[in-house]
Amino acid sequence: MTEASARGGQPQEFEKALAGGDASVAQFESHDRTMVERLQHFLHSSPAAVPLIVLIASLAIFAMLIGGRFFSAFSLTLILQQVAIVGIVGAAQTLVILTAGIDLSVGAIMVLTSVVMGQFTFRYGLPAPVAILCGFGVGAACGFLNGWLVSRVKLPPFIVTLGTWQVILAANFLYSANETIRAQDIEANAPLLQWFGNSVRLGSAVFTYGVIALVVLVLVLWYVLNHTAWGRHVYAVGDDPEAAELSGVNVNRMLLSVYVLAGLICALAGWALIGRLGSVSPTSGQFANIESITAVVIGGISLFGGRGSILGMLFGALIVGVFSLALRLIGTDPQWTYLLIGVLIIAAVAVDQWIRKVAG
Amino acid sequence: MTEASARGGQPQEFEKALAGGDASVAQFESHDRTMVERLQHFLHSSPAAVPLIVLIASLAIFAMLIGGRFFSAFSLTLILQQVAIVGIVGAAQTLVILTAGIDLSVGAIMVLTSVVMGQFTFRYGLPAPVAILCGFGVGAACGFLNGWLVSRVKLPPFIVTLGTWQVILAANFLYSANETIRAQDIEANAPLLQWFGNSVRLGSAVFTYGVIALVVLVLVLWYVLNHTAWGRHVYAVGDDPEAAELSGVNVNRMLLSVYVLAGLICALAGWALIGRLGSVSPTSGQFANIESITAVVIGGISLFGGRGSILGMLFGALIVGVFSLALRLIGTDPQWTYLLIGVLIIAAVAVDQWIRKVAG
Amino acid sequence: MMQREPVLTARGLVKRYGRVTALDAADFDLYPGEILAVIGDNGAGKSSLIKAISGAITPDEGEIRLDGEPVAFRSPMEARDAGIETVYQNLALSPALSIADNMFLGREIRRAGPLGKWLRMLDRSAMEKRARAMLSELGLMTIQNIGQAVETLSGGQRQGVAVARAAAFGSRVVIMDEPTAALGVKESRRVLELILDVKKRGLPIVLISHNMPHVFEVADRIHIHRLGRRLTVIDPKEYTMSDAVAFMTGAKAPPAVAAVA
Amino acid sequence: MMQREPVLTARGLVKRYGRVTALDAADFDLYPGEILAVIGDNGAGKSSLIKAISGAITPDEGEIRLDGEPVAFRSPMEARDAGIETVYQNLALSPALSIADNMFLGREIRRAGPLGKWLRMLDRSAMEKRARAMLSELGLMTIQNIGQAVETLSGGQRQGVAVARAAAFGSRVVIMDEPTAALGVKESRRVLELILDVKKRGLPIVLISHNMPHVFEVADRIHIHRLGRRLTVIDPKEYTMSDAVAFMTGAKAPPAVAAVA
Amino acid sequence: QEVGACLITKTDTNPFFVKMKEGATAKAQELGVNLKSYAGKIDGDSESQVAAIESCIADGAKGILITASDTAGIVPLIKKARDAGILVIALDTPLDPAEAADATFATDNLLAGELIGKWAAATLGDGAADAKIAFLNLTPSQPTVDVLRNQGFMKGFGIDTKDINRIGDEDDPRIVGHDITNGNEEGGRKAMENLLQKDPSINVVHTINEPAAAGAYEALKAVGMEKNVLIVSVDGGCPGVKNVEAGVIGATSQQYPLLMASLGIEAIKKFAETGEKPQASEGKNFVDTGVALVTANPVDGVESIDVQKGLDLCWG
Ligand SMILES: Nc1ncnc2c1ncn2[C@@H]1O[C@H](COP(=O)(O)OP(=O)(O)OP(=O)(O)O)[C@@H](O)[C@H]1O
Ligand SMILES: Nc1ncnc2c1ncn2[C@@H]1O[C@H](COP(=O)(O)OP(=O)(O)OP(=O)(O)O)[C@@H](O)[C@H]1O
Ligand SMILES: OC[C@H]1O[C@](O)(CO)[C@@H](O)[C@@H]1O
Ligand SMILES: [Mg+2]
Ligand SMILES: [Mg+2]
Repeated sequence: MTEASARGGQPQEFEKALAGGDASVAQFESHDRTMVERLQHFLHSSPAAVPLIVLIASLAIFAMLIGGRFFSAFSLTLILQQVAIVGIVGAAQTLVILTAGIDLSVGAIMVLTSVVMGQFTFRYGLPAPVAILCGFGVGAACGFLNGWLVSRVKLPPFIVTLGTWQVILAANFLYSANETIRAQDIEANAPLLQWFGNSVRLGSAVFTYGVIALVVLVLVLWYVLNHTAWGRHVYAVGDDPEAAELSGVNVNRMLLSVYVLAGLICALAGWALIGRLGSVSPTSGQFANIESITAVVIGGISLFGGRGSILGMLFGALIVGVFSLALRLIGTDPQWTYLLIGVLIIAAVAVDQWIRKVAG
Repeated sequence: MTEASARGGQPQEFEKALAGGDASVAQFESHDRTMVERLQHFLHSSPAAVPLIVLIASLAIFAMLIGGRFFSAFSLTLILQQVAIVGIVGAAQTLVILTAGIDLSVGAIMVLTSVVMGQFTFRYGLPAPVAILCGFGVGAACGFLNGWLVSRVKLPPFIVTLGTWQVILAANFLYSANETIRAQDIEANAPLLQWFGNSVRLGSAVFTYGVIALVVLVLVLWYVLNHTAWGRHVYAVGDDPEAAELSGVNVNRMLLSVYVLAGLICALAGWALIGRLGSVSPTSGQFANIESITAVVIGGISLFGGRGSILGMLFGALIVGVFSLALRLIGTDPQWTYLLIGVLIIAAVAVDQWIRKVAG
Repeated sequence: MMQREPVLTARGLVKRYGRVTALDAADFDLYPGEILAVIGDNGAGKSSLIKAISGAITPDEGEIRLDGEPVAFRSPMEARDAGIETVYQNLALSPALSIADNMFLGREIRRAGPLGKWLRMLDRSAMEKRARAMLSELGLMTIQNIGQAVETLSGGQRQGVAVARAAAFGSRVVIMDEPTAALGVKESRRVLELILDVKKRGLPIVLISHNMPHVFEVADRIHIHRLGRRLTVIDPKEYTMSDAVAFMTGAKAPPAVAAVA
Repeated sequence: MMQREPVLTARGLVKRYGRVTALDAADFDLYPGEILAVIGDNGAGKSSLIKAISGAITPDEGEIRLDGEPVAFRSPMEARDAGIETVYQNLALSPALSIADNMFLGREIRRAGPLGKWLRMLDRSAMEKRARAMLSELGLMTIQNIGQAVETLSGGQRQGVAVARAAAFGSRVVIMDEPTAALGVKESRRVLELILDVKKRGLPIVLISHNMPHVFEVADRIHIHRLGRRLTVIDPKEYTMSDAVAFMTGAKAPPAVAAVA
Repeated sequence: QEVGACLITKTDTNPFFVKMKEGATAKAQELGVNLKSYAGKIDGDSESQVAAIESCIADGAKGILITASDTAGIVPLIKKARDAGILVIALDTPLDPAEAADATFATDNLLAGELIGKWAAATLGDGAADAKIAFLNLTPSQPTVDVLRNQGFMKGFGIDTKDINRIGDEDDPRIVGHDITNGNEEGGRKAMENLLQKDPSINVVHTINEPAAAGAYEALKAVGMEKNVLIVSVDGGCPGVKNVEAGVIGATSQQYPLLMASLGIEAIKKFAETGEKPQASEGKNFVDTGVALVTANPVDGVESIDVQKGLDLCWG
């Protein structure tokens, strides 16, 4: 018998010394946590907390500075109305960004679907519900195109949606012939298109159906992302797609479903947009992509995917809304608003980084 | 003596069997290369080849379709004039993207510097050369801000420049008080500001100094990126910053220098912009960020950093210019141009992906 | 000596990456209840072989059979559904997800009743309870909080989670690609014990490793891979480590495969 | 027995990552011409120790001396300039750059004359020539094209490039963090020979490894790291592998450090 | 109680709007009106204008002065403001339909276009029959100002406009093409270059406003054609009139933004005090703030003022 087979089935000699050893995997005594560290830990484990705190603080400060004109049920619900569209689009953007993607085409999809809903009703005389369904169909198709290019052709999402953004926007202008459908016509012939413009009033608070849709949408997605397998898979794919694939997530199907869902949500935004503007205007929504990314970023969601909460996006959108309205009411040059939002974006991420670094 | 020390200084028994073995690291016979594979290999190793081929092909096709109106020295040099600004900004964008960053603020820096050059001359009565120097100073400062946030505060470039974009643009509007400086006034009092608008004529070909600046800039950067240590470090940082750091590149300083240089190039673009518009207008350049990214992407430079050639960016910008002009000449709705450019973006990257995959 | 039918067989697997041929008509056989070690030089194609078997890559040619039935997995999930669990060389855990989330990724437990049925709600507490049970059953439970993110674990702990997941869910085959490569002496030993544990439960195991003493300690048979092919299969009781190394590197000609199978 | 002054010493190094203390008042000594192995459990802080020494991280506390002079490297480049070359656990090569570019990264050779002086032009052919010479000198030259990208190399070949780079440029100390972890038997052996080669040239080497037989084969002294600290230093001729493992895991109390240094 | 008012312009970069804001601010100060000003990011940015109107409602403003970017799209929001009891006055650019506002204080844009069209035709004389005309328009959504000036020019020049509410449905061979400028220099230059490529024999250029005209001029100058082409425009800002003097622009229809602004503020003040709304000019559905053709080369049959007069009246 040879050396090796003599030892077959036996650990090497030196490994026997392990018997008396410490069996646990090396752990270090962590020094006692200070208050600051505890705070950091809390903030680290609740990704929507920072934007929520900023939101509340800015509400408080502006309420003091401006008073009742700002801190009234009417104004506060107005902010909600003003962020409803960006918030809905932001929900779509959140899904995509959680998978470590980015969607520059959200605004274009939104406008195109609103144009489709309008033109199918007015140009082809389809009943409004059918036209709306067609709008959702177009939204899903656009999302499918993005998702297919990202998941099957394996192109980077930034580039895919940079391309489809231009394609979809151009298609929108070509198809609509730049024609605005007037509010009066819609009101008279297809009021369903404006449905999201209806509102519930509680005292002087005005909640449009668009606002309600935003809140419901965010809550539903929050549930789905945190309490269903699909949602966990979104996070897993964004975190490390290869790991997700190898541990049993069908990454391609996942990505495809995320982009299609994002397209559908953009169609919802398109419908809500008609409600907000009253009319169907092919030139609207030009900045929806940047604005939705801004909401996501201020909301503490990582552009690298896999981290953050959709609630954060909602708070992020509201923060921008609060600043915009408040500064307008104060009467500063609107450019100061943009400047401040720019600073806010950087500050939000710097704080986030700091928390992560120190909380370890 | 114990078992272990008895063997001290000796390989384990079984390792001695290596003596007779094949000493090379496992290599597989690679099957003979077909023509297609050789082509792929060539394209893979020359990152600017694909955009160059596309450029030549589109020139040829449009020359056939449109004829002399398009394929004339005059028209072709006009394309150069139309892409000069985007090309110069694209050079800055290329540097940043090669480090795996992205710069959304390039357009804003460009406009701000052109406004500074103009206003310092006209508002404060500084001599034009001094005002121009101040413009470059402002460009460098903006770049420094970006670079500092990226390299020291360690924030993602997308977010940093999303923020500084808004901040710089707002600063531009606030500072300029939205005032346009007339071309005629500049011509009369500070013609140096319009210097890049001068041109050299060769027959019917018109080369503005702006165009010449673009070509020279790209060639110089090509040299620097490929034949100096600094240039190789740009690639190394974009490829894998941690590896670059550990193997002796000062990544922070590198990133800072790239963003500052990008800011300086944007200032050059700002100066050239005055030459192109004649006047100083604070509203121009709004889409320079997207357009420069488009040129970079069509030029085959990877958004993940570390791969691609700045020559590709130049070809990418020219491709966009050729399509825009040619489609106008054919008389299609300008939206078709955007649509086609969108398709081009996606196609360019898909081809690139395919080459990489198959060339292995 | 082994007259039983193999659990898993592969014949003539080919996989090309551009100009590299990672698998070049490779064969493979795994018998019930055995530990089969796969050894070979770096780049010999070991990982490619087990990726093909576990659905992580699709071979260009060749046939795979599970219990005699031809199978063609198009994803790791399909292989898992068929009872083949794999611990990949790069672990395949999602850093930001919790230990429990990772263990149940792709096979989450839903709540009973309408919440689960209609709202597809996950049963977090059930998953955490089972995950904790799985880890302690395997003696790996020094982790306090099963809800903590995997990225906060040490390399050894992560390996433990990956192995525990495979051991717990594998119903027909467990495959491990270099599970001890980055591990210390103590941690490696733990993993080897785990492998023997799994074997005791009657599951066949494929173990890829560069560590000869480990291989010869636990393997029932050793598949030697060379230049993208199965060169031979040896019985560790009949050959020495020196022999194995000599075959692996081409220093000696191997015995025919049939000798062992 | 070693009366010479140490080349490199560290005293009381501390490094904290958030709530984890990776180095907890760690000491370290390296003597001229020796191979010092560093062993310890996963997460014991070995990599953190050598990162602190090589400038890749800045320790929160503690002092490092090179040839008796206090040093405080703020980057790996500074350590390299002082003659300390390191092969990191994750290799630290840039995948898209060529082998030659990688070997000369951060210390490129410029052309002679005005081209180099004014235009700072690199001397590509000189670098490729020297790179080829370095690789073949170390017996690692099976690579055909020195201009090929590192990403096209196998794991073993990459390791070879990294080790060759360190061996060629290290003038005072060469540090290697688990250089054989992912390597096969043959490739590991090659790296060990390389280490002995470097030693022959008179350079001291720090070798981190989990492979006890390798450690006991090549090391002159063994630094045992435990819970972020140096537990002890032993002479492999006086202790067995079993002893080392017992110290490392806390099964046995170690001898005092002074006994060996 | 203080009267609050809002001024919402298309951009805050076009000198025209800068002046309008200055005028409104001065008047507001004089009358003790508390004025807040808003603007879109670019010409065509309707969303910012929507948000601005909402802010004004929340702010309890008594009146809104707006130059709408999307003249049809903004109408529902205008209705909301009016429903909230706010007086809404369209400045410069009529809404679509014009009645959507309580009043419109604007140049007669159709007439402005007609004047420069007539002038161009008369200046060319017989050449008008085979002129080559480029149209540099505003934005894709064809806002009212854009349509009125463009179609007005055609009317004045003697081109069949077909549907007078739509740009681009004409088939006159003298039209080389239409392109959009976003009403600024950069857009003007690009659009001019594009149309020049389409037909380098262009000899008449209609521009939506003077910034666009300045850009077009640079494009022509770059190819040495600035002397052979007639550029006509609308605005009459001081830089524009100087350009007329310098021969850059052949003729421009001068508008009076300061008047629009001050009339607007006065109307709001009056409305706040008495509830009275302004009346439209005789025979028009808006309050005409006047227009005058400024040119150094007057032609028969088209009334015009000279450069000196233009400079006396100019703004900005
Ligand atoms: N995704 C891929 N793309 C290109 N080449 C690949 C890919 N995966 C593997 N290869 C190549 O295929 C060959 C076999 O690789 P494989 O990983 O199967 O080897 P291995 O035996 O597992 O090596 P090791 O012991 O180093 O893990 C190698 O030459 C490798 O470079
Ligand atoms: N960048 C980092 N951020 C946070 N924690 C870290 C970081 N680097 C190391 N650590 C932690 O510090 C401790 C020591 O890590 P280190 O890598 O030095 O151990 P090691 O002895 O090299 O382990 P191994 O043998 O597994 O390589 C571990 O708990 C590790 O998780
Ligand atoms: O951008 C179009 C706008 O430009 C002006 O002509 C001023 O320059 C306005 O009258 C018009 O509304
Ligand atoms: Mg492998
Ligand atoms: Mg380590």
